Amino acid sequence: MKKVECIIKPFKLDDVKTAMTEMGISGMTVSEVRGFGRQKGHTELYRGAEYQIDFIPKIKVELVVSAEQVEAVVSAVQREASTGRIGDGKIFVSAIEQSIRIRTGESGEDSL
Amino acid sequence: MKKVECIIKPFKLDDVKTAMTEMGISGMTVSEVRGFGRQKGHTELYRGAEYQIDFIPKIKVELVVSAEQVEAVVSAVQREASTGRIGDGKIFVSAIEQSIRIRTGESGEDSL
Amino acid sequence: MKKVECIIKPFKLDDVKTAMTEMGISGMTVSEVRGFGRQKGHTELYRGAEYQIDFIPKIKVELVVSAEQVEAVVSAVQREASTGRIGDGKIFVSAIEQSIRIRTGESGEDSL
Amino acid sequence: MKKFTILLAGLLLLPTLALAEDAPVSEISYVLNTFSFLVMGILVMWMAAGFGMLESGLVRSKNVATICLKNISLFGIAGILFYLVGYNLMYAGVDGGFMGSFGLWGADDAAAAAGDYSAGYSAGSDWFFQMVFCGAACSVVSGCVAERIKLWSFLAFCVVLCGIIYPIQGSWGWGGGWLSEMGFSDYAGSTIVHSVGGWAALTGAIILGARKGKYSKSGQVNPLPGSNIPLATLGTFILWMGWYGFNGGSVLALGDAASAIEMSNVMVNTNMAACGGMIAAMIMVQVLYKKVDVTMALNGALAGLVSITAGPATPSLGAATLIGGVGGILAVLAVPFFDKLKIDDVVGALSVHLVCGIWGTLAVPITDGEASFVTQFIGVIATGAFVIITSSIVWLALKYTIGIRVSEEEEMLGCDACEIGMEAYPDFQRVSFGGSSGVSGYTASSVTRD
Amino acid sequence: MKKFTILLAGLLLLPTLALAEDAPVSEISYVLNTFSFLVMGILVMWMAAGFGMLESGLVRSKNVATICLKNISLFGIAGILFYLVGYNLMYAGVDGGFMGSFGLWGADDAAAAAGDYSAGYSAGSDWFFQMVFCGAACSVVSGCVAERIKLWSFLAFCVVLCGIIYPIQGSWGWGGGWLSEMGFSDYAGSTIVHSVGGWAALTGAIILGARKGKYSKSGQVNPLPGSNIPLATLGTFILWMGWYGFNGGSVLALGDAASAIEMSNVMVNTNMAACGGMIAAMIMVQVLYKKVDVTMALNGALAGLVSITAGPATPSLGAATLIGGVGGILAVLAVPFFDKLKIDDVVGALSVHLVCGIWGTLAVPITDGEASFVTQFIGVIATGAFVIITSSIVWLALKYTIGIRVSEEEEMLGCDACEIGMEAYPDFQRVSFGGSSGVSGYTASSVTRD
Amino acid sequence: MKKFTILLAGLLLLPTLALAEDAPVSEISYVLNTFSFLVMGILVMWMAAGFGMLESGLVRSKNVATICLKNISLFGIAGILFYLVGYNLMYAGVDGGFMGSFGLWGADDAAAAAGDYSAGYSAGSDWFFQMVFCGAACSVVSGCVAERIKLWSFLAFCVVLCGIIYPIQGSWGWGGGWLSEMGFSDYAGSTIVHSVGGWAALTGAIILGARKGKYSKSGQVNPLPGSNIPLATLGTFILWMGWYGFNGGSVLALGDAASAIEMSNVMVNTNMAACGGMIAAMIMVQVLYKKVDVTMALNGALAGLVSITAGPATPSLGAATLIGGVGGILAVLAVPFFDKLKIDDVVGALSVHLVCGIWGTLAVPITDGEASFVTQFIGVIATGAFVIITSSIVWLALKYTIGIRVSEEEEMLGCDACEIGMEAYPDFQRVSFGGSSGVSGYTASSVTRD
Ligand SMILES: Nc1ncnc2c1ncn2[C@@H]1O[C@H](COP(=O)(O)OP(=O)(O)O)[C@@H](O)[C@H]1O
Ligand SMILES: Nc1ncnc2c1ncn2[C@@H]1O[C@H](COP(=O)(O)OP(=O)(O)O)[C@@H](O)[C@H]1O
Ligand SMILES: Nc1ncnc2c1ncn2[C@@H]1O[C@H](COP(=O)(O)OP(=O)(O)O)[C@@H](O)[C@H]1O
Repeated sequence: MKKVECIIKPFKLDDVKTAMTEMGISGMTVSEVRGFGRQKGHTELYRGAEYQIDFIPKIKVELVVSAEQVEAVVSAVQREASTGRIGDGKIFVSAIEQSIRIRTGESGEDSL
Repeated sequence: MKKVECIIKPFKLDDVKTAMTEMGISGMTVSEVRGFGRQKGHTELYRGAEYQIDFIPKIKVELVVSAEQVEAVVSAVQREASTGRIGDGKIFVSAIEQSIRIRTGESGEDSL
Repeated sequence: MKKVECIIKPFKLDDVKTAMTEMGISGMTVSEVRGFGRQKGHTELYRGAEYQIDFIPKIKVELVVSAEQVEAVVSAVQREASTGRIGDGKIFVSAIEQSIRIRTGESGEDSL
Repeated sequence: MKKFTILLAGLLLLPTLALAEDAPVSEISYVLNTFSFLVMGILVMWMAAGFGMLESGLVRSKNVATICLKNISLFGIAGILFYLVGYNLMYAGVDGGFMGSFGLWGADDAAAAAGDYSAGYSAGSDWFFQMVFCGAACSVVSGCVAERIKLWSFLAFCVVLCGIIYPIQGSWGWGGGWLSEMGFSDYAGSTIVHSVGGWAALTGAIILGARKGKYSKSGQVNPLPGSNIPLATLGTFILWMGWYGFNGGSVLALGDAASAIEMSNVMVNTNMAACGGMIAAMIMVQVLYKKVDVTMALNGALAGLVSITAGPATPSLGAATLIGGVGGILAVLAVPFFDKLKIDDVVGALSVHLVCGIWGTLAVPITDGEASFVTQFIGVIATGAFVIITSSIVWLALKYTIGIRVSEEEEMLGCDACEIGMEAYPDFQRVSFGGSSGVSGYTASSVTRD
Repeated sequence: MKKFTILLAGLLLLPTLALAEDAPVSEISYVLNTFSFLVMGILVMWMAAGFGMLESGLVRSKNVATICLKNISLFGIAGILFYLVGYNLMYAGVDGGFMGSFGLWGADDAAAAAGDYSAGYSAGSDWFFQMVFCGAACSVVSGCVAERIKLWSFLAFCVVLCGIIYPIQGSWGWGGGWLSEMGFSDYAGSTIVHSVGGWAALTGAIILGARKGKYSKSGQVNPLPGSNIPLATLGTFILWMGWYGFNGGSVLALGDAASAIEMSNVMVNTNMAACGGMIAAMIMVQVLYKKVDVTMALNGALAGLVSITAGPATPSLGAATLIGGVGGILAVLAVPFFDKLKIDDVVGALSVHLVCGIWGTLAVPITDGEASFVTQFIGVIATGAFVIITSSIVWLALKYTIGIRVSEEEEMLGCDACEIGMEAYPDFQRVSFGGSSGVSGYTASSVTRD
Repeated sequence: MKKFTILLAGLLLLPTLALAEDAPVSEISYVLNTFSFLVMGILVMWMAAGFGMLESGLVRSKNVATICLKNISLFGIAGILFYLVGYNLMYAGVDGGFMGSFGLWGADDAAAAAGDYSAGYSAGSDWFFQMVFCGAACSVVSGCVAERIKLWSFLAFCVVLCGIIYPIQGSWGWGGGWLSEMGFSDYAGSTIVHSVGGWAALTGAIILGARKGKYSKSGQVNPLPGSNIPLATLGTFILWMGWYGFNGGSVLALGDAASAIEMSNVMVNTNMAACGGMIAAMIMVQVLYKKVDVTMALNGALAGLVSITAGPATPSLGAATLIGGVGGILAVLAVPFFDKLKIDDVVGALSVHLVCGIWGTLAVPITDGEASFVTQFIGVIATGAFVIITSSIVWLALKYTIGIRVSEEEEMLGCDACEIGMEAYPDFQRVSFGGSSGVSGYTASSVTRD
């Protein structure tokens, strides 16, 4: 199994989620992160002093899927999350050695 | 070393933490995530319009442990976090190549 | 490519970020986590009842870098994030099999 | 001229005041009338804070700092414009006509200083009490057009509303203009204050369009939940409190027992209407939706208050409760109605101030024999027509000059970051995917879908 | 009948008012008495917002919208019930007995309209001032039983409290019933308002049981920290402000120098008691716990206010400070005491309103020669017994019919999501594991443990 | 003695009061003067809540509970100290000198009880109105030294400020001391209240030093953004509302038409100055920074209010607007000025209360023929010198005994966790890296850098 970790723009979450559901991906885990990269943040002003927002809100979507699904998932995410504008984010793929469903104790791909 | 990543129901954190401490697991890192899966969220109502809560609050617990400990840790978490109801969550195991304790620079299992 | 995952004290983020930028690391992803370990939290008081803060606020910094950069990154983070006091945190290194830049579809190290 | 007739009624009821030589008591009446204006006026000013908190609680966290700024600055604008133009345009030499005269306002208490208290109260106290009402009309607008309007364009609209639109129509009913000659009866402003704000808000909401993501192509409504319910509740409590002054002060006198009794009845009825509106709204939402939406209960209380404002002196407690109760039910029904029309009213200002402002005005004859349904109807129509036309002109003029709506990206990021350059809650982690996924925080998901 | 005796005392002190023919001044007194009721009544109404903010700040974020709704809707219920039943049951023809008569209330100011001002004030102003007190008793209950009671069951209890329980016991001491005949002295309601709310809250808290997770089997107390300290502070400031009207308005007159002097002394003493209560509580927690718990300081100020409410007219400033100070210390000690009994009082309502309501009532004879300790004691006991019995019956009747407590899962998820169907702070990321791990946010960890 | 002269002026204008035998009206005047003190005093007390909310909104979330505690407890200290020492030191037998006498204050209304109303108002109402002013001076200090001062050291300073510093200098201008003999004119306290708080805050801020991370070695300013803008806005609305009582009550009379007229003018001018200050500040920040910083708009409104406080009775509405407008501009310019001096003023208290307190005092002669610029200048200087010296002594004495500043680690973790042992918002996920990375939440990043 593989973990597909996607850093995307927050307003793209819906599209990614919809695409995954349509692909029959049953689950995912999402969290709020802040990103630092080529995309530069805006400057804010407080009582006469300006300052730069270095860290930009992003959403991290983690999907654990079977090895076969990886390619499809990656390209779907890439398609859905892309706006063509800087800061669209990344997709990282890594190996998952074992997966267990807590409720049933099932393991392996059945647990996803 | 292995990373054991557990997605659990928030109110199970205490039990998992207690079990780990009893097993002599010295540390863990916890974060707030939202999960999407078989468990369906409740609907909320705002000014006459209903809407579905798709993403359910979950807790992610990350434990980096030595290879030998993995099995014990996994089964302990599975035991403690389970309610038998849908949405209990998952445990994912992956490989950690290197670990360093920032304070001392120790590396490998001593750093855990 | 490797993922370098650093759990650090929140007030160290700036120094780590600066060091990375100086090393030409173009991006990173940061999130709020809570840590449990040797460092003990303080006790709080509410209406006559004391309680222990078990989970201490930490920052998780995730950097995906090329294999060659890992060593330099790790030692830089270790240097910058260290105060010598308990609770400085950990650095975990793991393998990343694939990386894609959503905007362009570039993959591999070019995508970082 | 309502302001004076009522007071004179009071004077006649009080022999000691009718007799010119009986200075002492008459002076005390003058003092009491003045003090009543000041104390009640302070309560009405306080309503500006109530609107501010209500709206801060009902917008999303990314637009809170902006709505705070709008709510406090519009009160500043109201004060300045009512001094520069408003007061005289509303009250100076209307004589049954369509407007007063232009010119700065200045206090003239020479007569009273010379021992002639027939004015009834000090000029300043009267100006103060009239000015705070003007601010209320703007507050109604700000809530309805929130989260997408440009700051300075909104403030520019307030300048015209306070300086021209509000005073001119106000002169008809309160300044001794043609409506008052006809016998139009609007005790504290269901029409003259609340529906005026409502009509201006309606034209603004239509010309601005809905917030991105509020309505999906499929016509489905995506709620954009308010970010801070206790603030919205506090705002409603403040408005309820201030309304005692809004209606109670509109007795315009305290110098004799008759006025004191009337003020008591007005305050009691104001309270009963708020109770009726809130409880009716709660029962209504429980029946319709099986849950009690807090924001609807808050709207219900305000709906009751707006409904009684046109005639709080004549009803019995029971009648006042019912008038308010009908208002509460109307508000609950109006919210989905405006959504069906895709008119995006962030805080329910149209349902509360426009719909119930009209209802309250038309309800006056039910308990007030002297009021005529026809005249009330004419007043509602005339005011509505005037405000729709004038405010549309202003909104469109602004739209085609400096523009009235922030860019789609600014709207997505929030007005606070883009227009004010700061966050309302910088220390707090905000969720960018809310209940209805992608909606709260960032609405753009819907944007891209639609 | 406290209401009248005090006023008559005032009248007698003022010759010009005693003489029937001297209408003018007497009319002014009538106006001043009326205006005082209205202004002070508005301040007491404002206390409902104070309770609302205090409680919103002291419950967890998942129950905030619900507590907001309860606090504003109970005020609506108080108004309607006091009109339908309460007022007459409390004040109409009690004549030394145990209750007044049933029947709608309606204003009758015919005498005053005819120039006879002997009533002293307008009927509406009196009703208004009495009604707002009724709401305060409910507010005390809502804070104590928060975070686990069902919305509609709570509101049903308020209906009975406002319509039956409060007015009946109130008629004993304030309506001219048997307690007032005995000489029971409760100036503004330490017993009649605060301890009544306290007793009703106590029975409710016991019958409901503690919130899940508050007490572990081992008997250890798991704090469930309040979610918004500045709101709780604002609520306390509002209550402090409103209390000037609560006690000051209870002079029940302003028509002569004697009443004005008494009102001044009452307000000054009210303020000193709050100061004393807060400072004493702060020192006490610093000594006991080495840290100053803000919520205890807030409770201390309120404890001081409750303590002085039974007799704010007679003490010197020093005595008032001490009476308040003792109240503050009692509150700090009572909080852990109730926790030891596993009686879960979310906001400290029992420590503040019940304990200090009793203390304040018993403290009256210390500075008021006319009050007797025995009579005060009888009043406290009789009121307590009556309210414990009647409110227990109501709570149990509700428990075995519609039920009073939300399900364990609903409690875990929060009343907002389950009963109201919305979140109080939807844009904000909440931590589901708080200070004492697993407690704030989701308490179920303790649930499963216990 | 301002307090009396103005009132006597009132008495003389009112023949019926001048004649001793004409008791009735004179008694009513006495009642009205007393009631005015009480109502206006309640509004001034409310300002303590305003300062509390403003400051809670402008500090970072980790210091909010502490600032709440400071703001409410300082009001308790003010009440107790003004009773123990303050009042008599300020008003008892100053006779053109430099201070009054020591001793507890107690109400003496014997004369009035005996039918002699020449005192003009009840003793208690006067004490109450003077006491609430004393609290305001402390509130100014708390905002400026927030986020780094130790709780008990701050409260100890308040004890001295309320008990010694404030009353002594107050006796000069208001207690009939040397400054009033010179004809120094400070109607409601631009100098005597606001600049006094400002000077004490200035010395405190300098002796304490800036918050860690506010200024980087390079001299660059790192903003530490306030955590809750709507609370700050609410606080400003409360202060604006309370200011009507602050200035309006300072007429010190309501017993005749002349006082009522003056009170009306004072309130109207107070409002116009706030409007002017806010709008001028908004335009100023828009021009300077291309964005409208809400907190600057709030400061602007308060700056306008402070500016008019020294002389709100004499200006026309236009003049009042301009005086306030200049104040608003001064405040906007003063904020970066103090930052350049590395004097860390968390909420802008110096820019608002000190700078505009001076400006307002010096502006009196512009509209008040009787005031002399030289005397005003002497008053400003003398008060400043006295407060700088005395408060420096107190701050330094505290610094070298119990200490005044929390440890660097405590400051990093926040005063709430360390001094109070609780969080203000425990349920909410806070971001420990804010806008300017690493600054909000935890400032230590800058600490280690610098
Ligand atoms: N090397 C990296 N490791 C981890 N996260 C990264 C890395 N580079 C970028 N990111 C994440 O991806 C987001 C987008 O990257 P950015 O360089 O801004 O735009 P783009 O990917 O379009 O070039 C960043 O905000 C950050 O969260
Ligand atoms: N394929 C997946 N990848 C990552 N996280 C997942 C995946 N499937 C489920 N999860 C996480 O596990 C949680 C529980 O899964 P769910 O299907 O709801 O219940 P169960 O595991 O009991 O069948 C989800 O809320 C989500 O956070
Ligand atoms: N085995 C582990 N797995 C995951 N995270 C850990 C582990 N041990 C420690 N951590 C993280 O590192 C942080 C610091 O560890 P701690 O033991 O407190 O101090 P130190 O690393 O200096 O000995 C913890 O708060 C936790 O977030």
